Amino acid sequence: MSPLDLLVAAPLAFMVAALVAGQGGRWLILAAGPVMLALSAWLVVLPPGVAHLVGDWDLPLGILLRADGVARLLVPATSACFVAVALYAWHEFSPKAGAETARAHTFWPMLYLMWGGSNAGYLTTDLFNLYVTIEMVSLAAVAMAAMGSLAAGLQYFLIALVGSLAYLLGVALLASHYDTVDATLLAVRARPDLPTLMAITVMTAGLLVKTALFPLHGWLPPAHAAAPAPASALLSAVVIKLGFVILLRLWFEAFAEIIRPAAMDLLGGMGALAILYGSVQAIRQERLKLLVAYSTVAQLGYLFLAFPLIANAQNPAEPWAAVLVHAVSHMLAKAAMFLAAGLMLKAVAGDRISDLAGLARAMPLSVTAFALAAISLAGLPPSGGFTAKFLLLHAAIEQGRVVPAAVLVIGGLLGAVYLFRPLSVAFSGSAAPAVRAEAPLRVAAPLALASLAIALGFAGMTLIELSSVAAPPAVAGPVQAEPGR
Amino acid sequence: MTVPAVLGHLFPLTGAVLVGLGLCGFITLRHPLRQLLAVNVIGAGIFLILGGLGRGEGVTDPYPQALVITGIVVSVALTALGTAMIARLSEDRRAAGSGPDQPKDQDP
Amino acid sequence: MTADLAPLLPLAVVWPLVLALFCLVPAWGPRMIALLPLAPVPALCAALLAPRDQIARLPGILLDGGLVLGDTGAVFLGGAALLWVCAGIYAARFLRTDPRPAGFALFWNVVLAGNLGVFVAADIVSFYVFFALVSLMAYPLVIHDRKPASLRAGTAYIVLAVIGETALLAAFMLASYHAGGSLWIADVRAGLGLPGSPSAILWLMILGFGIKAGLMPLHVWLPVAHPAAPVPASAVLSGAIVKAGIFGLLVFLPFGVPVPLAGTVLALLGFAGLFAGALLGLAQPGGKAVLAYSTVSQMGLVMGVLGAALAAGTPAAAVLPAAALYALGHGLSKGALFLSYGLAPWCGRGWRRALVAVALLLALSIAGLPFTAGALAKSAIKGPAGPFGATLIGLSALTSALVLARFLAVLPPARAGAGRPPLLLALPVLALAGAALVLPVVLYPAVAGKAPFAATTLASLLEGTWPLALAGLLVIGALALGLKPPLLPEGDLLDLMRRSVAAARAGFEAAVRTGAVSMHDSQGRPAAVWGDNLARIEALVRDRASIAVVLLVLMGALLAALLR
Amino acid sequence: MMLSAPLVLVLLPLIPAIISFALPERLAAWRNAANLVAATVKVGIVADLLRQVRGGVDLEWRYTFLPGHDFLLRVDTLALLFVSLSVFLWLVTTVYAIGYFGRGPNLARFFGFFNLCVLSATGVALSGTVVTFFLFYELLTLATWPLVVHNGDEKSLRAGRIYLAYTLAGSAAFLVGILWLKALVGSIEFTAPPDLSAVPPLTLTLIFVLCVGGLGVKAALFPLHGWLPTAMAAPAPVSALLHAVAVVKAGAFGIVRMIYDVYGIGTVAELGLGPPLAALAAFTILYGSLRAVMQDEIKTRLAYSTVSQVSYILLGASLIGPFAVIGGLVHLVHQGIMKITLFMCAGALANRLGIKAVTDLDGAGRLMPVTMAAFSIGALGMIGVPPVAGFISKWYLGIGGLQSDAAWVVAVLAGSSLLNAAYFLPMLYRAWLLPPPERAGFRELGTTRDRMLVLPAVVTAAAALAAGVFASSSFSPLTWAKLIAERGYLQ
Repeated sequence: MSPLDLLVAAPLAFMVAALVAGQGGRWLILAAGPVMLALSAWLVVLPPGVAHLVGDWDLPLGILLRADGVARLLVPATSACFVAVALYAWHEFSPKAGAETARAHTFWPMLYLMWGGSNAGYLTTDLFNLYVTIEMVSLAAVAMAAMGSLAAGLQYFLIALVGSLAYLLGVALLASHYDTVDATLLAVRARPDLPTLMAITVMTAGLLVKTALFPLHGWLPPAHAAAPAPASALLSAVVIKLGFVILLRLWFEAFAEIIRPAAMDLLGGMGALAILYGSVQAIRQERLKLLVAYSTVAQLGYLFLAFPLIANAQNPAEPWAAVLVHAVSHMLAKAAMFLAAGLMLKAVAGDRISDLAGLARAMPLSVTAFALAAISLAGLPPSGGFTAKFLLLHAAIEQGRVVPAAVLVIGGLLGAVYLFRPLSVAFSGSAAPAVRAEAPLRVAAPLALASLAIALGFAGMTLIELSSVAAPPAVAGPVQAEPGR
Repeated sequence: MTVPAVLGHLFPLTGAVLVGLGLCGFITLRHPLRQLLAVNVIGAGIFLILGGLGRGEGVTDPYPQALVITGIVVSVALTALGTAMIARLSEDRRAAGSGPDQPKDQDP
Repeated sequence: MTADLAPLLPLAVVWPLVLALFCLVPAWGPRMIALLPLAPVPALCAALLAPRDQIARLPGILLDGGLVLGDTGAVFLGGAALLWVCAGIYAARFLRTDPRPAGFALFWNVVLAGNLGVFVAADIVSFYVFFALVSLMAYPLVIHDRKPASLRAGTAYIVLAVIGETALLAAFMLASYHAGGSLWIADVRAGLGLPGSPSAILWLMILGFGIKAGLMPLHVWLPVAHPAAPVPASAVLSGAIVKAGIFGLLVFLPFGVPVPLAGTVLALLGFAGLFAGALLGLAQPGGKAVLAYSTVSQMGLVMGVLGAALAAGTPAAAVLPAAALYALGHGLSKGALFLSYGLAPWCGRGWRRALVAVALLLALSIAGLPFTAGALAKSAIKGPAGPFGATLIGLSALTSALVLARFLAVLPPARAGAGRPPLLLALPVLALAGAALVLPVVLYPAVAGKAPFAATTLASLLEGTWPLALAGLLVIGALALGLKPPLLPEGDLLDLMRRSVAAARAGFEAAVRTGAVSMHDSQGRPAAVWGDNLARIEALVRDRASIAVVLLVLMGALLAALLR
Repeated sequence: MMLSAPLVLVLLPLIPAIISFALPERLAAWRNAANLVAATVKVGIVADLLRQVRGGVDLEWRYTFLPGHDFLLRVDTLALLFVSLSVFLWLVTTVYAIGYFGRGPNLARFFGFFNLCVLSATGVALSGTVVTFFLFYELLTLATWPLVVHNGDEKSLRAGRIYLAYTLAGSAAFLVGILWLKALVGSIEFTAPPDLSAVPPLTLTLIFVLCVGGLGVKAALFPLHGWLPTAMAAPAPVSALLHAVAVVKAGAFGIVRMIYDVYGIGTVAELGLGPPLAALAAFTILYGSLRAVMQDEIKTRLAYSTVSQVSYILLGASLIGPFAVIGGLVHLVHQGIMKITLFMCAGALANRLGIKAVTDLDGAGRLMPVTMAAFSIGALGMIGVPPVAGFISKWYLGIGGLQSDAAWVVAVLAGSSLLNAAYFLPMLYRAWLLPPPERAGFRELGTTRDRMLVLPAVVTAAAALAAGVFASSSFSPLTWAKLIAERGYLQ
């Protein structure tokens, strides 16, 4: 067995176990956590170019799993998120929690389903298989979103469904046109003819819906804000990323040759708009979780703003690394932020930013976690967020692209504006409100994630090397030439 | 033009029509259940295209078939989830006193 | 022999500072006043014994400064030290019951150090430091008794002092730069003599030193500050501290090279002060004010001479000794007069007559009665003054005599039951008087190169006597007719300025209240009006939304500046 | 070498920071001890470094954190000037802060972030590359923010918002500038100024404007100074160390680096960038003083005085002449010492007597003579009264101005001296000469805490005096500034 399919199989096994265990589902994490973290670590240190054909079926029929840079960065981060969230949810979704017992039944299996689905998504190159994984993840995500507000969950579900069908349509076209839907093979066979371009269009559109890129983000804030904290964390941190990863595979691997710069610019422009719009919306929010949700809308913009920068860079490896580092650090930071927000809001039994007054004294650790996450999200040094923004800005300036550079700078400032607002409320007031002392285990989760996001800022070189492992030719830069660690 | 050729294009074209209908439905209809059905229509259309295009001269290519089957399984699962949610939602609404056919107005 | 005496110079300056430090010790402070006489002693020794024209380097201090004792400096140093000693003795007794002895002793010592340092500084930085000490630190002495009048006087004093300091700083910067960056006073003076040096330097120096020495329009602080201080402080203010300004002019003005414009202006202002000061002094009710004005007048004389000499390009050798001699004589006698003013209330019966006699003698000497030290000093300084100046000086005997007569007239009456004055008060007066009457005579040969009173002719006698005789007649006449001089407020122009400023402010406030100037919450103070306007700019600049704009504006502005 | 002196120097404050964060309030004594020990140790290290660097040693610690961007800590003369200032003042201010707060709320937080600020300030000083500088520069912003909002009232929150808005916008501009430059000429080390000959002048000018504009925010260069007066809502120790010394100096220091170590005198002169900057600095000097005259609140008045005084450094740097450089650099130290004295005294007055406004100062000199004496020395130094240190800076700046044919500098200095006198002397007048309100049995130095509150100011005041009197002695700031000038800037 290679870690590649274990990474997919193990969570599914745990899902089944959780379904069986029912009430006791939460105990599984004690086993799942170490196992998955170990597998992720194993994945990271695999020699470059390791690939694995599921069931030894050869392409095009077989399904190829491989440990490229994307996987090596995103799989460990995802595992970290899931473990942390699970630790946090330990109390929230426990039988003891009374009314939430019903949720406890659904939450734990969904968690593992989402885990397996996303891992599969990062590892596979088969577009149809990707469709399956994204549906697995969507299913879990919808279930989790529904825990908060059924209406929001339903809306999310329907929109996501349309998105995935659009994607499926594209897959159908490709399958009939090229008799394969494997990205690596398509990279060789793809021709810029009408069906292909149509396929790319519908697939991209579908994925953009799932990724909630402005102006397709309408469903995201209500769903993410309404869900219980651990669910929101997973929705914002993990679920969104899968669609993005698939887009990366399409745009820079399968069809890198035939995609026109204009298209890249279009995506970049939407990304820019998303950054500005999302930030402005976040600034306007009065409810903490809505603020965080809109910040997700804004942060997703950076991922797409990078597209043209990667496409036009003379050394694409750096922006490529930047976009992956951004995805990872946003994953960690956003999860941490939602968890910390959940802790604080639960403590003060409110959901408004103004309710946080004085928490810096009452719950220093939670506020610290929130602050660290905020630093990374606002792209302030030292943090993964900064490294990503730094590399992107560097690329933008190198290519003399004024607009992306300006958007990066302004977006960072806006980010600081909306992220420091809750903080300054937390610092306000000299009298601490009377709230329960923080439970170390639960605070540890967001704190650890946020610290990781910060720590990424010190590992720039390592991240860049990782991201360049088995990178598609379109984004392979001189960095790849250097031998690995 | 020969019959098989026509047939060869018949399935994809029908599928396309279905997809279009489904989209119209999804856009125009407000009730979640109807929208879910519309989505299913779209799905059916897509599977038709998938299968149809795969259908070569005489021989049938197993690959699209496999995809179609998988796709159907997935859509069934999702439809089940969706209907469950809609059912729950309408129960809640009824409990809250508003009729089941109210267009859903979600409150974030 | 000289080698081991070289350290006397630094000691002369450091010793008072050490005493000043002792004053800071709470337990000792009040008692330190008894040690005031000891503070100037090293300086006195240095003036007599320290080797001349030999720079004592102070490595590491300030900008590697140094001290040097020139001939002129020696005269000033000796005279000042003597005056400070006597005034110190006097103060030890005079302030015995003072509420704030520690503070007085502290600043007395600091000012002393500065005053002495000015006379021995070898580089402009040390000079500037000492000058700042002597002028700024004298402020606490001026306002020592904290009376409202004193505080007002102090304000006038400090404002002008700060302006003077700033002018000097600018002057020194320019001077040092144009002297090729050298800091040595000698080089700087030489540099000033060179044709290329900007005239601004001279003007700034005249401004800076003129303020200190009471040059006519800048003298306003002097008649209010000197009377405000306690008697011994006034004595040193008028006798020694003022000399710092004179010394500055002596040291820095490039004599030998004709500088027509600056010289003429200085001469005119100086001689104007010579007469105006005396006349204004006549109109003063208070004895100390009268003396202060007499100081203005006397210093005006010296500066007038310096100006004339500067304009004429008289070589330094001809100017410095005479001026030094005159300053010495004036310093000692003026100090003695101030002390005697303070002594007057203590002297009953015969003692008072003796005191008046001494004062009269000093007065006559200052006025230049033949065969007095004053006469010698005058005759010596007439040389560099030039013919016109000499005439004016001759005439000034009249005004000087009158103003000093006025002083004797307003000498305060004896206290009830006053008899024999305390020795510690009387002794310094006598000592200073004696020194004032003797020292110039002793030093005269060294200055004029001839024996004192050698060239006394009938003409010179007449010339020296008639103004005094006339003055005597006027005084007698005035007494006979019971004429009283009109009374003017101390600090003539200052008072005028105060009133005009007040009027202007009142007018402005009126204008403001009638809405001529838009203002919101400020109570009609002009500053507040400007404050509002600036606050608006500030608010604009501080507005968070406009930060980016401000950055851009800044860039645009800089850019425009760069692209022109 | 993994654990070289620069790294240790930068990371040392982490230890007391962590201790401060971790220890509960009841162990405050241990926290204070930890802070004091760390501060003292750091002073020791710096003293040793001073010796080594004077001997010509240059230590550095390098780590590539992104391709083409090295993280470089380097100990050179200029760095040490700033470092020694900040460590000395750190020690003093730690003592002061302990005395100032006693046992108040949020102290663990305060000392924690306080140490982080010192860390960033040291980093700013030791940065060897532009990017490293930027990292610490930004970190400084983040670490100071919690201190600005320390009091938690609406005033300080507003101050915090304004502070962030200004500084983050500024450093964004700075970041764009340095990345632009990097894109043009590759990575930039201070020790090896890049070759800018190939870059078009207009571009260079724009980049310069971006960078100086960004740094000018922290340096409170008009019109980017708006944050400084409001930031005075922070507690006195913060204002003292951070807003009079660390933060504003970081900006000024950065501009010096830009002019001399990135662009180089030659290029700056070619582009004609010096005069406009000098003019702006001169205007800031006068404007700040003018505004200061109109303030009634002591700390605000001091803040505007800072606005004015920091621009002396920029003036010196932008005049580009040997004496001007020396004057600017030495003022970096002198202004720091004098201004921290003033702030600590103001804090002590507010803390013990509740005096916040100039109009409340009446008789303060009689109630707290020691404090006011220190304050007076600082104030006189600011005016430029010799022999206090400020005079030395002014002297060198003036001569420097003349050397670069800018005689107007002398006028500016004179004018600012007069203005300084106009807003400092009235304070001294009130404090010393007007009668105090009745306060029975008030003792300035009653308890240990009082001494910890008052004596630091005395120490710094004495230092300011000594720096002036012994200006040319071999360990004076002036001598060090001269050394920097000789080693670096006067080829």
